Amino acid sequence: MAFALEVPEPWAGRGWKVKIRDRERVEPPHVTILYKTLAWRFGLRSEGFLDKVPEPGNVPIAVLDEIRANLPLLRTEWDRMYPENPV
Amino acid sequence: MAFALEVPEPWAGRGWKVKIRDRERVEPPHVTILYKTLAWRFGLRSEGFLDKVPEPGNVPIAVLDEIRANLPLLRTEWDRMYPENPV
Amino acid sequence: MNEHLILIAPRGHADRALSRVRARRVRTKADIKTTLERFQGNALWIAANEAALHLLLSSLTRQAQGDQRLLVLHARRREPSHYLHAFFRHVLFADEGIYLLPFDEMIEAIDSPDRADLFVGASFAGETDSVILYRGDLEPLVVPLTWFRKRPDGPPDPSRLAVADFGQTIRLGKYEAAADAILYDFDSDYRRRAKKRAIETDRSFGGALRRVRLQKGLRRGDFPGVTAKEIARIERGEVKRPHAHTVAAVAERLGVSPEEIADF
Amino acid sequence: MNEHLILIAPRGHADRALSRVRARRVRTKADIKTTLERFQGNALWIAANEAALHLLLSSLTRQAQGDQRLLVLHARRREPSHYLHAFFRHVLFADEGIYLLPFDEMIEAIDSPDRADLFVGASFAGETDSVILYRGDLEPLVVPLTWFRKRPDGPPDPSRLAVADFGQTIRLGKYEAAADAILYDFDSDYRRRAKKRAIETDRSFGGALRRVRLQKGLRRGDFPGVTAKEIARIERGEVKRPHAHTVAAVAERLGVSPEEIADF
Repeated sequence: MAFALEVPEPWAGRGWKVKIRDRERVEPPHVTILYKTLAWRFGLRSEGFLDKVPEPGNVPIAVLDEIRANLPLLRTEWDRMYPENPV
Repeated sequence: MAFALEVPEPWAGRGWKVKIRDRERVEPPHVTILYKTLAWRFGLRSEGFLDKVPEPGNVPIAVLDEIRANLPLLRTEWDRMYPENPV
Repeated sequence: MNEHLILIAPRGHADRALSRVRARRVRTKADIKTTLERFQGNALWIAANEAALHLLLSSLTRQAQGDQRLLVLHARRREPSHYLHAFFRHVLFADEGIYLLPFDEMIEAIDSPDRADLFVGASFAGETDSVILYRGDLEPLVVPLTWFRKRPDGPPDPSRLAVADFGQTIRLGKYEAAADAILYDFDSDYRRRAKKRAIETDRSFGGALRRVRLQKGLRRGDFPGVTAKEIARIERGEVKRPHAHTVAAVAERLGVSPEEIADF
Repeated sequence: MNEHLILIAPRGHADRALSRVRARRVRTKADIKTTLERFQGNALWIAANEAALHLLLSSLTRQAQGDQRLLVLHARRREPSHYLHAFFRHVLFADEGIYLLPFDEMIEAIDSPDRADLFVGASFAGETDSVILYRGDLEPLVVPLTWFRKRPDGPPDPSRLAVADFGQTIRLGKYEAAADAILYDFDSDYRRRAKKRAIETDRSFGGALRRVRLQKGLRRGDFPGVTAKEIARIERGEVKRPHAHTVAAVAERLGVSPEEIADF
């Protein structure tokens, strides 16, 4: 079952999501920030964005803060779902 | 209704047909000799083949003789079907 | 034509009628998978019987690179067609209001190097009063019913649509139309090839105008703004370079572009 | 993506949700006919409601030159699909076992310049245990069900197939797969683009091998004829130029060609 981090309001209500889905590109370990048709991969090792596009600056700070505050939980979830490629 | 000339045996039995169909290329007036996937246009004015391909020499002489023997009938049929472009 | 012919011929289901078809044969799931994976070109696949269709359906897991087409001669089961359309650019089936050539004629037509100039299937689309014709490479061609002109003996009858004469004739009841005439009118590439085959053609603008006018069933007096006399003079070559506005008016009435007239 | 968007928007049937879509609008039969006749490029046509579909069906009499595609968001009536396939290269309909994005998400996805990298529809093909996914340009992509790997929580459930997150997620029950991961595995062009977007990637052969191995869910010990130790040394870059026969053996097990490994 895909894992979804609870995103603070007002961002959740506006459609921002943070997920680890059951089938992601595996390497490197990451969470995906989703907003409408856009997605940002955020590395669980590097604690930074993995891609230049879409523009990382467009992700709300509050969403990023929530991810950073929950890194241990997210790493545990990743390792549970992807034991062959743990953080 | 399409017009079909009776083709002599053994050619009719082998699948040779001579037709004026209800919708043909109009100009010049002609009959069409059909054999399997091939067709030859034979001109009702020129009394000769209209196309170089397929090879005119492959049409049985007996079929051609039958057409030549029935030119008045074929011309009448053409004029009936294509009054806008008579022979 | 440039597409390869691939005949799905599962072992133990030989069909003598098919033995003469010049095609690559695939006999097993592995054959089909390999062909789909490795084959880069365009291909026309033929499933001639239920076993062949079944083998194909159970082997389709990977999309091929090129343009793949599928002809199914066995009356279809109820596979959802969108599944086949995910793999094949064109799919032609033996039923669903689609009339195919009789089996023996179909085999001859498909085996012909000129199969794209033969019609192997037809279907009447009542919504817009048009007939969909399928060429031997499965490319569809849409012809308005009005193109089949009434004759003194009676009108074309789309409820009795059929393909005959090895793909060279379209039947609508007792009414028959030549594939040659249809292609000449609707496919400019065919028209070019057909003109090359002709032994002797009046290549002048006037000659072309006469041909297209007759093709469209119009009289010299049918061109608003241009007199019958003027049309006759152009057709006889007495006016070698008609005014651009005359050509435009004539083309408008013929339903072709001004440049296209000389093509006929 | 390079295809134009054409929205069929009959007068008197405005839909506020569609007003923001950046598309050319055709409103009448004459509009549609002109567009089909004059338009040479590739286009994605959208019929969002019954009136739009009806207008389109009654206007289709001439085939366009380019590659035309049709998305119908209104649940279909029983038009025979072969009629639409005579005009459109790909046709995607709202029912028949096909699951589309919810209407609002669909509008956003189609309006995106990256629509070809989003999935707007999905269908399960039980015959071969595969899932057909439709990209935003309606191009189908076939994914074997086995690609969706079992997780500790339970297997993917194809009977509960859906598209979610504006085309970025495929759902099979509670199981979710990223569109990104699917495209990365099945579309080498997407893979190239995705690698370009990456901020920092180990571009070595070893780095690529590690990515594709993990992508395929294999351990270092899973390569017959090559020891886990050797795989580790290649991945760490200690063996810069592995033997051709080692690369061949590894590629065989990964299910890719030897040249493809470096692509990942």
